Amino acid sequence: MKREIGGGPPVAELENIHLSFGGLQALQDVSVAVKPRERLAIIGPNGAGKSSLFNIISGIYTPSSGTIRHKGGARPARMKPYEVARLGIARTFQNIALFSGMTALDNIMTGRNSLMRRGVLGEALQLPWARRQEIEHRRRAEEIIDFLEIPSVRRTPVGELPYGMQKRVELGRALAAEPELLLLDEPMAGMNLEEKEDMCRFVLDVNEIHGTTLILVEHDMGVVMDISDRVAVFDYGRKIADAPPDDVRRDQAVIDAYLGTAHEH
Amino acid sequence: MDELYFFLEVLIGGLLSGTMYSLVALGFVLIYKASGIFNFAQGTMVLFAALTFVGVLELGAPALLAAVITLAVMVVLAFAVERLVFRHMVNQPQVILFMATIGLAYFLEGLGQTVWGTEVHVLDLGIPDRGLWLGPILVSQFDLVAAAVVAGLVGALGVFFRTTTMGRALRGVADDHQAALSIGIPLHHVWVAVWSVAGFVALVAGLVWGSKLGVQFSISLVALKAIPVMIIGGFTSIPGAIVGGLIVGASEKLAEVYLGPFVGGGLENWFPYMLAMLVLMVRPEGIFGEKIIERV
Amino acid sequence: MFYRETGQYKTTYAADRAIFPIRQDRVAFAVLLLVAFVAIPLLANEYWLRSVLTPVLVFSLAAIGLNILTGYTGQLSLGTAAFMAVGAFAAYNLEVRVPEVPFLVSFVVAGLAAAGVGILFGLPSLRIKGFYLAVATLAAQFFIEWLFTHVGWFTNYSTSGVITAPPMTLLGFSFESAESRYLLTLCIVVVMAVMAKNMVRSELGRAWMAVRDMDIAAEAIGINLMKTKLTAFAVSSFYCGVAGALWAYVYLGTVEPQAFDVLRSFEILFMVIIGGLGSILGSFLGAAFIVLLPIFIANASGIFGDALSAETIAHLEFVIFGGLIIVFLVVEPRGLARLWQIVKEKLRLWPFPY
Amino acid sequence: MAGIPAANTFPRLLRANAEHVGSLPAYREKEFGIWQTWTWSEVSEEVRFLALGLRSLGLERGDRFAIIGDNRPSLYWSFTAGQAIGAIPVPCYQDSVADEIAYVCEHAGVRVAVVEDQEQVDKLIEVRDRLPELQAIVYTDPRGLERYDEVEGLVGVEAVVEIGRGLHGRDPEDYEREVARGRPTDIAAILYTSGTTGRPKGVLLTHTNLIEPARRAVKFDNLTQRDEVLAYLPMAWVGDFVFSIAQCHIAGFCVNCPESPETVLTDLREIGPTYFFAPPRIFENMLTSLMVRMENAALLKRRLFAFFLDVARRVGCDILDGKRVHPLQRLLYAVGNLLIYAPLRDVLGLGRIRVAYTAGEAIGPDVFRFFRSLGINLKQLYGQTEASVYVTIQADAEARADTVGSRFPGVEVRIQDQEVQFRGDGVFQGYYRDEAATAKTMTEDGFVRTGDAGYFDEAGHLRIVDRAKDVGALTDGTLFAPKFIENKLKFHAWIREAVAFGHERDMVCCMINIDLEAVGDWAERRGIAYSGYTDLARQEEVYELVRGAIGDVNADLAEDPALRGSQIRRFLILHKELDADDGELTRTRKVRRTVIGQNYGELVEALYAGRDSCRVAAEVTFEDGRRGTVEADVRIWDVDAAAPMAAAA
Repeated sequence: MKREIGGGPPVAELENIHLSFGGLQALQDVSVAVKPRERLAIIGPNGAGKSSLFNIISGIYTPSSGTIRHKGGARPARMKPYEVARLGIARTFQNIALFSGMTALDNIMTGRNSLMRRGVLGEALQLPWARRQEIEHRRRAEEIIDFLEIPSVRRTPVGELPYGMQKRVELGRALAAEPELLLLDEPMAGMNLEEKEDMCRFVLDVNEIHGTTLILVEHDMGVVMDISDRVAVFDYGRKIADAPPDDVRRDQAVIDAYLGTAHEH
Repeated sequence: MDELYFFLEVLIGGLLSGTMYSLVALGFVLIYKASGIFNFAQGTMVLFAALTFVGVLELGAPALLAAVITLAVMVVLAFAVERLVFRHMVNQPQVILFMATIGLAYFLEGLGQTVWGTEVHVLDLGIPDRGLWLGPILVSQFDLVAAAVVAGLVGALGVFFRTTTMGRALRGVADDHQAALSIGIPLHHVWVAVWSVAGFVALVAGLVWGSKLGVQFSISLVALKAIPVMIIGGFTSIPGAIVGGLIVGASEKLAEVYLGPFVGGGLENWFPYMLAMLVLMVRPEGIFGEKIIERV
Repeated sequence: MFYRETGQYKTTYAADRAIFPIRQDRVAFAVLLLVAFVAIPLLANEYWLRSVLTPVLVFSLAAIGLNILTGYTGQLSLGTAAFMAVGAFAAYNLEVRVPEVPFLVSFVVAGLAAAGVGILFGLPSLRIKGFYLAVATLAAQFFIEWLFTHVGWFTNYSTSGVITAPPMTLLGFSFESAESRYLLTLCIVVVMAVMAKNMVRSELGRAWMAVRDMDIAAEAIGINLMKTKLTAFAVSSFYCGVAGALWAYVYLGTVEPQAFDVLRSFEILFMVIIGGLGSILGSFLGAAFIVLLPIFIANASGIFGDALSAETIAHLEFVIFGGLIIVFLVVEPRGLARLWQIVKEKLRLWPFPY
Repeated sequence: MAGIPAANTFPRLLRANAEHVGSLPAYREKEFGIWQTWTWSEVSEEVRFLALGLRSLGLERGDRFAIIGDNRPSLYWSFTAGQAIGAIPVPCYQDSVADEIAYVCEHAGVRVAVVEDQEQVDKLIEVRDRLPELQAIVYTDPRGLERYDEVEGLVGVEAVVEIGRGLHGRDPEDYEREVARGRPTDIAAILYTSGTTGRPKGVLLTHTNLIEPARRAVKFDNLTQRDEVLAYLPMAWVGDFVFSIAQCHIAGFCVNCPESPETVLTDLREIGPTYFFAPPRIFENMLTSLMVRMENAALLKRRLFAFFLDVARRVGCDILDGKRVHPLQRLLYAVGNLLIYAPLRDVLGLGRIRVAYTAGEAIGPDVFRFFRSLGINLKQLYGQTEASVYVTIQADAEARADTVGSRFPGVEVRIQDQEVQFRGDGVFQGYYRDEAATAKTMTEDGFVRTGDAGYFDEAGHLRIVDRAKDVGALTDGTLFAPKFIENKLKFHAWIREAVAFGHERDMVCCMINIDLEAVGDWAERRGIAYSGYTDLARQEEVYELVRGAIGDVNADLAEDPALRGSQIRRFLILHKELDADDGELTRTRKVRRTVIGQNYGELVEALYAGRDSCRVAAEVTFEDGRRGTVEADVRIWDVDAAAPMAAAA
C-alpha cells in the first residue's frame, strides 16, 4: 500500500506565531505546516514550546500574533477548542487527561460526542433517534476498541487502568472523533518497549489506513526517527530545524541544541 | 449638605461594620492559604467560640479564664479536625473538602447548641455602645472599638507571621508545601496551627459580634457573608480580606439605605453575594488574589 | 448469591445498554414498583403516606436535580431550594392568574421557569468553578428568597406572605387523599427519574461527566462547555422546579418563601452526598435517609423518656447530619449508592470474594 | 427424532436446517462487545456464496484446502462451503509453528488456505516456497493486512463471498447442483492427529463417518436446538469438528465463538453452555483457581463453603445419580445448592450445563467427583480421531471417575491382547497417503487398534489402563500398567511425580517425588523443620504420609481383579525432583521411565534387593545452569498389600 503525502493544502499551517505568558516568550516566530497524511514529529528539550504549539493548534492558547490556517483557509484569531475539534483536529495530552470517573468505553464514546446530535428531551425519552444514535456510535466505538485491542477493559473505569492502557484509551478517545489531524503529545512516554511497539503500530495504522495526518511530540528518538516523515526541532521557543529524520540527525544546530547533549528521559 | 453628611455617616458606619466581616474573612483566608481548604465552617466557628465563651462565663469563670478555656477548646477542635477529617482526605478534590467543611459547620452548630442551649446569650464586655459625634457625623463607638480590635488583630498576626518560626512556616506553606517542610515543621502541625489561629480569630470575632448582636444562632448566618468578602478581596490575601470586608460593609449599607426603600428593604441579605458574583464574572481572582492560570 | 447471570448474553447493543441489563435486577425493580404502586397505598397509614413517603419522593426529585448539576456535571450548587421556590411560585402564579390551566401543565411551567432562572445563575459557571460557583448559587439562594418575600406580586399580595396552592383536579378527580397525592407524586417522580437515567446514560450524560472529570479535555474533544454546563443548569433546575411545585402543592399546601431557605439547600446537598454523587439511585437513597433519620432519632430518643427535649433532639440532628457528611466524605465519597454497588458486586460474585 | 433432518452430507444438513429452523441462531461470535448472531438461513446464505467464491479461486472437487485459526464462525462456514463443492477441508492447529503447518499443507497438497488473520498469513508466506500448489490464501480478519498488497493470491473472505454472490446471481441453481453431486461416502475432512511419535497422520473421514456417530450421540444425550456450546478447543481437533459442526448441524444447536482465547472464561460465563466439553486439565485448573479464590474469603464464608462442600461430597454425586438419599441430607443439599452450589456453578459459567464431557486423559477422581457433587452432569467418554470420536461413553447414571463408560451405540469394541479395538460406521477410511500406517492400524476384520490397553469391568464399563506398548507383566504374569498406577498416585495431593517399576520383576516398586508445596505446607503446620526438598523428602513423617497415599492406591487396585496382583510393595522418595532439564521428564512433564531407570539404577536395584536404604549421588542441573552433585541416603519402605473389600468383609 503506497501512502501519498501531500496533495491539497496543508492540514494545519502556522505562520509567524508568537506566544507569550506575561513576559515569558513561549514561542517566537514559529512557522510550521503539515501536509495531508504526513507524519510530523516535534522534538526539543523540555520547555522548548512543543506543548504550547499543540495548545495553539487546538485552540487552548491564543497566539499573541501570527496566523493559523486550516486546509488553506485562515482560522479566526480566536477559536474555542471545541470549535477546533469540530474542524477534525483531535489530540491527546502529555499527562493523560481521561475522564477518570467513566469507563474506557464511555471515554471513547465521549470522543464521538461532537459527531452526535444533542436533544435533551429526545435523549431523556430515548426517542428512536436517540436510541439509534447511541447504538450506531457504540458500534463505531467498538471498532476502535477492537482496533486498539482493549476489549477486556471495556467496562473498567479508566482510573483503575494501568498507565499504558490509559494511554491507549486516550488515543481511542481521540480516534473516536474521526479526526483528519491527530496531535499526539508524548504518546510513548513512560511506556515499556512492548507497549511502545504496540503504540507505534496503532499510530502507523491510523495514518496509513485512515490517512490521518499526525503531529507528535515525542522524546524517544528511536520512535521519532522510525515513524516520522519529517522532524521539526524546537529550542527555546524557536524552530531550529525542519527536515526529514536523516537530515535532522546530521544538522549541526540540532546536535548542539539537543541531540548532542545528554538528554535524560 | 445634610445629604452629604448622611451619606458619609452611612458610609463610615458601613465601613466600620465591614471590619467585622473582615474579621471572619481573615480566618477563611488563613486556612485557605495554608491548606487550600475553603472553610465553610469559619462562620460556625465564630458562633461556637462565642457560645463556649459565654457558656464558660455563665458558669462563673472570669472573662480572662473563659477566654483561655475557649481558646483551648478551639485548639482541641483544630487538632481534631486535622486528625479526624482532613488527614484522611488528602487526595480529594477541593470541592469535596469544601463539602466536608459544610458538614463540619453543621456538626459544630449542633454541638454548640446542644451543649450551651439555644437561647440568646447576652454578652457584655463593657464596650461602650453609644453614638459619638465626629463633627456633624454620628459614629457608633462600638464599631470604632471593633475596628480597633480588627486593626490590633491584624497587627498581631503580622508580628506572629514575621517573627515566630511557626508563623514563617505558615507563610511558607501557603507558597510552597515543600518549602514549609524544609523548615522542619511537619505539614500536620502546620495545619493544626493554622486551624488554631483561625480558631483564635473566630474567638475574637465571636466576642465582638456576640457583644453587639447577642450570642445566637444567626451569627453563623451573618458570618456567611465573609464568603463574598473573600471573593471580592481575593482568596489568598489578608489585605484583600480587610478591603473586601470594608467594601461589603459599605456597599450593603449604602444599598440598603438608598435602594432599600424602593424594593421593600432587606437588600443586605443578598447584596454582598450579588456583588461577589459580579466581581467573579469580571475578575475571578478577586481584587488582591493571584491570577489563576491553568496549565495543560 | 441471587444473581444467575450465566446465559444472559447480549446480542444487540440495545440490550447491552439497557438500564437493567441483568434479569434479576429487572425483576427486583418490577417488584419494587409493584410495592410502591400497589402495596404501599394499600398498607401504609395516612401519616406515613403524607408525612414520610411523599416528602421522600419530592426530595428525591430535588436531589436528582442537584445530582445532575453537582454529581454528574461537577458544578457545586448551594441554591437548590431557591430553584425549588421558583418552581413553587411559578406554578402558583400561573394557577392564580390563569385558573383554567391544568395543574400538570403548571408543574411543567414551574420546571421551565426554574430552568430559566437556573440558566441565568448558571452563567457564572462559564468563568468560575468549584466553590467560587457555590458563591454564585448562594447569591441565587438569598436573592430569590428575598424576592419572593419582598415583592408582593409573587405572593399575589398575600398579607402574610404565604401562598396557598389551589386544589388539584384532573378530569374531575380531585387529588385530596393522602393516597392519591402519594400516587401522583410517585408517577411524576418515577417518570422523571427514568428520564434522568436516560439522559445520564446518553450523549448528554457523557458530556456532563466529561466536563466534571476533565473540562479541558472535554472541550478539546469537541464538547461545547458553555452549552453543556448551561444545559446541566437548566435540566437540574427543571427538576428542582417541579420538586418545588410538588412540595407546595402536594406536600405542604401552603408555603412561605422561608420553606426554601438556605438550610433546605444544604439538606438536599446532604442527600446527594450521602446518597451518592453521580447516581440517580443515590438520590433516592439519600432523600430517604435524610427524611427517615430524624424520625429514627426521635423514636430512639423515646427510649430515654423525656430526658431529651425536642430542642436538644433538633440539635443532635445537626450534629449527626454534620458528622455523617464528614464520615461519608472521608470513608465513601460516593455514598450509599456506592455501598449498594459494592454489595451488588459481592452478590454477583458470591461465593467468591473477588 | 422429529426435527432432526436425516440428510447425509454436511451441505445437505445445512440446507435442511435452513429450511426447518432457519430463524434459529446457528453461530454466534463475541465481536465488538456483543454476541453477533447468525441464523441458520443466514449461515446457509453465507456458505452458499463462500462455496461458489472458493470454487472461483480454483478449488475443485477433490482438492484439499487448509483452515487455520481460532474458532470463528466464518472459518466454520468454510468447512461446509468447501464440502459443498466437493473440496476437502484440512484444519490445522492454529498455534502450530510455520514448519508444522507447512508439513500438513504440503502433505495434504492444499490448493487454498482459509485463515483467520495476519499471524496465520505470515506463517504461510514464510513457507510458501514449500507449497507450490497453494494458489490462494483467504483471510477473515483484514487487520494489519492492508500492507500485504504485493502478496499473490491473498484475498479477504468478504471479496470471495462477493464473487460467490455474483456467481449465484447469474446461476441460482449452481450451488444446489454442486451439493447434489456430493455423496455421503465422499471424504468430508482430513484431520491430522498429532501422534506421540513422528509426523502427524491425516485421518480420512467421510460424511457418513462423521454424521452417523454424531447423530447417535445427539440422541444419546437428547441434544436439541435449544442447546448452546462454546467453541474454544482447536478446530483441527476431531472433537471440535464433531461438537461444533457435526452435532451442531444435526441437532441444530448454536455454536458460540469466544471473543479471543484470553477471554474464554468470561465468555463461558456469559454464554453458559448447556453442552460442554473440556479436557481434564481445564477442570483441574478451574478447581485449583476456585479453591485459591476461596482462600481469600472471609472466615464465615469459608466455613460455610467448607461445610456445604462436605455435604456435597457425601451426597452430591448420589443425588445426581438419582440414588436414594436421606431426606434430611437432601434438604441440606438443597440449602447448599441455594447458597453455594448454584451460585458457584453460575459464576464459573457452568450454571446451565445439562451434559458435560471430559476425555483425552485420566481425570483425577477428586476433581471428577467435585464437579459432579456440585450438580454438574460431568461424564467421561473414550474416543479417537479414527473413530470420529466415539468408542465408549458414560450414560447419565453411570458416570464414574475410573472408567470411560460402556460401548457407544453402533460401535463394536473388543479387547485383543489387552488392546482395545473397535469397529463401526465411524471408522476412518485410512491415513491420507500413508498405506503402511493404515495397514498397521486396521486389523483384517475391520477393527481399529487404539494402542490403548484396557479391559471391561463387571459392569461392562471400559477401563483404560495404559498405552498398550507400556503395559508389561510381573514375573508371575500379572498385568502391570505403570502409567495407570502412576496416575493413581499422582491424584494424591502429596505426590507430584511417580515412577512405577515391575515389568519382568516379581513385584511393583515405585519412586515418588513429593509435591514440595503441598507437603511443605503440611510440614510447616505440624512444626516439622526442613531446609529444602531433599531434606523434606527424607523425613520419617513424610514417608508415613506417602505410605498412607500408597495404601489408598493399593486398596483401589485390590478392588480390581485384573490389577490386584500389581499392588505396590516397596517405595522410596527420591532425593531430588525429576527435571526436564535432566532429561527425566519430557517437556510436557511425562516421566521417561527408561531414562530414570538408568539414572537411578542403584536405587532400582536397592528396591528389589530388599535393602532399607541406599546412598546415592546424583548429578543435577542447578537453576543457574551449573551442574553439580547431590549426595544422600535414601530410605526404602515396605507397604502392605491390601485385600479386596469384599474379601475382607
